[in-house]
Amino acid sequence: MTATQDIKPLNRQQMAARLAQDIPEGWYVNLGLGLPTLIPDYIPAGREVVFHSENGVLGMGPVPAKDKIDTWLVNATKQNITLVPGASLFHHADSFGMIRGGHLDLCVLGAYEVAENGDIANWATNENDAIPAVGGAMDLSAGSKRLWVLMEHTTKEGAPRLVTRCSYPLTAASVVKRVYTNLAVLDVTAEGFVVLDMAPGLSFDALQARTGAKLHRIAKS
Amino acid sequence: MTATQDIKPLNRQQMAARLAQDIPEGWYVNLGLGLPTLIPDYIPAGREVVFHSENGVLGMGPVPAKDKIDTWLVNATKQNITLVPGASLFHHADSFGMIRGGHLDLCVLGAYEVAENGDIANWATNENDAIPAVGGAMDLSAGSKRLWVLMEHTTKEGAPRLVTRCSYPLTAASVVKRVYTNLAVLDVTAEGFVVLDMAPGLSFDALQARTGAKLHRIAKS
Amino acid sequence: MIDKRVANVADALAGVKDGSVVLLGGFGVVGQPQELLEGLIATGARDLTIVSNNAGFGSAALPKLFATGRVSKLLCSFPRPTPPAFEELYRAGKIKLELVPQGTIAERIRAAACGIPAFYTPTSVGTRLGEGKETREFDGRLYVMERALHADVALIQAWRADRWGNLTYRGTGRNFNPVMAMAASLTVVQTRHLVELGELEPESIHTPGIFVNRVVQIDSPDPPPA
Amino acid sequence: MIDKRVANVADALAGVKDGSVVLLGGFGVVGQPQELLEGLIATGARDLTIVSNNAGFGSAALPKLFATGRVSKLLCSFPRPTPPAFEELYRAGKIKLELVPQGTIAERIRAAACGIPAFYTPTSVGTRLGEGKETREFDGRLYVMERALHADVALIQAWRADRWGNLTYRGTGRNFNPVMAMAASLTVVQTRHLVELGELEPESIHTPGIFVNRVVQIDSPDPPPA
Repeated sequence: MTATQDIKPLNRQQMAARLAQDIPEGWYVNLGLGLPTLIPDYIPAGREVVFHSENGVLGMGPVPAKDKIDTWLVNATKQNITLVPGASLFHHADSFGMIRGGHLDLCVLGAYEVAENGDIANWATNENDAIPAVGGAMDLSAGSKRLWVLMEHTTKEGAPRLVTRCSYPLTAASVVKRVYTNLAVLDVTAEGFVVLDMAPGLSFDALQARTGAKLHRIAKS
Repeated sequence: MTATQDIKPLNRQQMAARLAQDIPEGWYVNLGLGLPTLIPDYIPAGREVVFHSENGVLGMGPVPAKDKIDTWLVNATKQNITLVPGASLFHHADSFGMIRGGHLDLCVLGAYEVAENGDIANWATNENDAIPAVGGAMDLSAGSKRLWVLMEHTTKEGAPRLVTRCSYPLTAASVVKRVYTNLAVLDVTAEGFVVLDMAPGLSFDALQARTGAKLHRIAKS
Repeated sequence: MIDKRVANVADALAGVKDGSVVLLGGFGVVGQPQELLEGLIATGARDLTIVSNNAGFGSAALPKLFATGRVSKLLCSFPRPTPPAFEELYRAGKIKLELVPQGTIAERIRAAACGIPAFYTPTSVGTRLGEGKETREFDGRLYVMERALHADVALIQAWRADRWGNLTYRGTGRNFNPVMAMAASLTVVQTRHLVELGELEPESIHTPGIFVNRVVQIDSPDPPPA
Repeated sequence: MIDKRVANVADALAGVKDGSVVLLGGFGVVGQPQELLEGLIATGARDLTIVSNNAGFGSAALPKLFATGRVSKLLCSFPRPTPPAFEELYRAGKIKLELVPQGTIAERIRAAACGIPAFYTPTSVGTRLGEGKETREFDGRLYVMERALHADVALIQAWRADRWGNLTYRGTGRNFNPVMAMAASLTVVQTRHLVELGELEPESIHTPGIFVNRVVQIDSPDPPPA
């Protein structure tokens, strides 16, 4: 891979910003743990997007100033949050009714792996000694109108995370619609992964070399 | 039936009052259309009983004075009501969740017939040309912790309403726990109807003669 | 800016198609959106299925809709007192009636809203209305299986609303409205009052705006005394 | 006079039996009734099943309860960070863990409260957590059947309460509390504030008193900043 030195992978902030630009005004959006929590910072000022937290919030605002914390307000990661004007609070059965009923326009999750058929694995590894935890990941994956994944294109060791079949336990089957990585943006279609966008300096072949499933070029229209 | 002239059947008010005296403080109670709506007038002053209306009310109070009507407050018969201090309002799915989930201590319904196995028929006759209507009767019958029936002992023509098997379409099977009539109070037990109380001047045999199922005397303890 | 407010009833109901399943809020006339019903008539949409607890008790608009002949089916728990317009069509076999216990209507709609395709209930077991339904025993008791009731349109009456579609209801005007508001592809709200975003207490909002598509403010009269 | 107020935590928890299934409100520590948990420990009740979204994140009391060895099973969606007390018992096979997706926990509890013995959900289909569950296809999609989750005791934290047991919650302290309050034979509430009957707005009550058995007022601290 001779061109490696010219590739400019997106950093974490750029990844979040790249995804944020594709969220239109008016969407109701749930963000998973980790990388996705950076997204709100990159929604353009004045574009109203309503953020949902599965513990019963619509209309989450930015992190509060230290002296303005209401400790009765937390998000799904149990961090203190603020509410924007127009926010509403509700209980867990209602909140997951919203999720399961397909009322969220978008859910963005991190993942270990995404398969070309839309399978997602993000809740458990194959190390059997870990105490398992799933939280709301399966509900969000199975229920949201659209599931996008935001993750590094490969593991730290360079192994692909976009694969033909997930090797880790599934969170849900055939649900991922799009993947944003530090190297590319890909739609998950009936044919498999279709490349919509690539990091500067990256060739299609170089991307393919870092991917565990066959990539398709976007059909020219 | 030579003794008929001495029998003092209860009138509608007395029937409601007789049942009311058996409702202990603290019960949550739903009252069906017709006769049962008279019951609240006979709850002794100071005894707190909470009345439920299936359109989303706990804590129904008395009928409002003409000049104090809030027309946004109605009961299940769509009559204007008041709320007592401590009342709460909720939506239909929550209200019928309460009902179906067995949270009401008591539901009192009118009926066409009650069978000795606890079947109740109160929503449809066998005249097939009527436009059918069921409302919440089946939910209340199937869901309440206790179902008591308040009705005349016989039809206007003298036919028994307490029977071995209902001839009218069932509202629910094996659910009635007690029946209050103008002639008697009867428990519905595994053996059938057990007479708890009779109208003044009425003999067991005279009551049996007006009943379409075998009556049992209450076991002396 | 998210702004679900529309200028008038016609805009609120734009695009309602023939063959729609329409959830109609209200218990009797209380909480029933009269002006939206009039607007539904004005759309001329035909072959409608109306889901409503009653057949028009206390309402002028619902019987008027029946009289247009554009309703092919009513799903209802208590169609009494029966408006003559409905009764005539029913006798003539021109309108179908699906009679469903009141709590089962509410739960079927809630199930649709919450992504539950089917559930079991004790209501109607062993009765005519349970006939032909799949039954199953759990812990020694029989239940019938009921399916989710999805809809194309919900017509809702709120008391207060903001531009995001957050709603509160007044008194027993709540009834089916919050449940129905969650279960339709297009949820249309008539509200007595429009308030500024942030004026409704987050802890006291009855219907979060996520469920609402359009809001029209109407100075509708209070329900009549009853 | 209906009066569900009790004088102290011991009275609030009187009669809790060995083998009880206990629903524990809260999401992390927010809305988790710390003093009732301490009181549960003080009852000495053994062989408990605890239903809680977390295993003790941010809480001192829940890990302390695990450390007594009186919990035989935790039903939970996210037992991380894992308190050492839980982890030790789990590794030693002395405590069972039933891992259930968060929304499925909420819906199973709500089903129990609402007389629904079972329902179908898309959550966990095709995953390890769906293995062994009955599946069924509706309209071309697969679902698993889930059963109602009934309980003996619910431990609830409210913000305001009256003597009838009507409750409101503060902020995201609501979470599982209103759902759990509906589903137990004995629902015990610790509230920050007791108010006069009639002080809570009927339209803004989050949990109607019908679900509540006992209320104890406690000047518990706010959750810590996080």
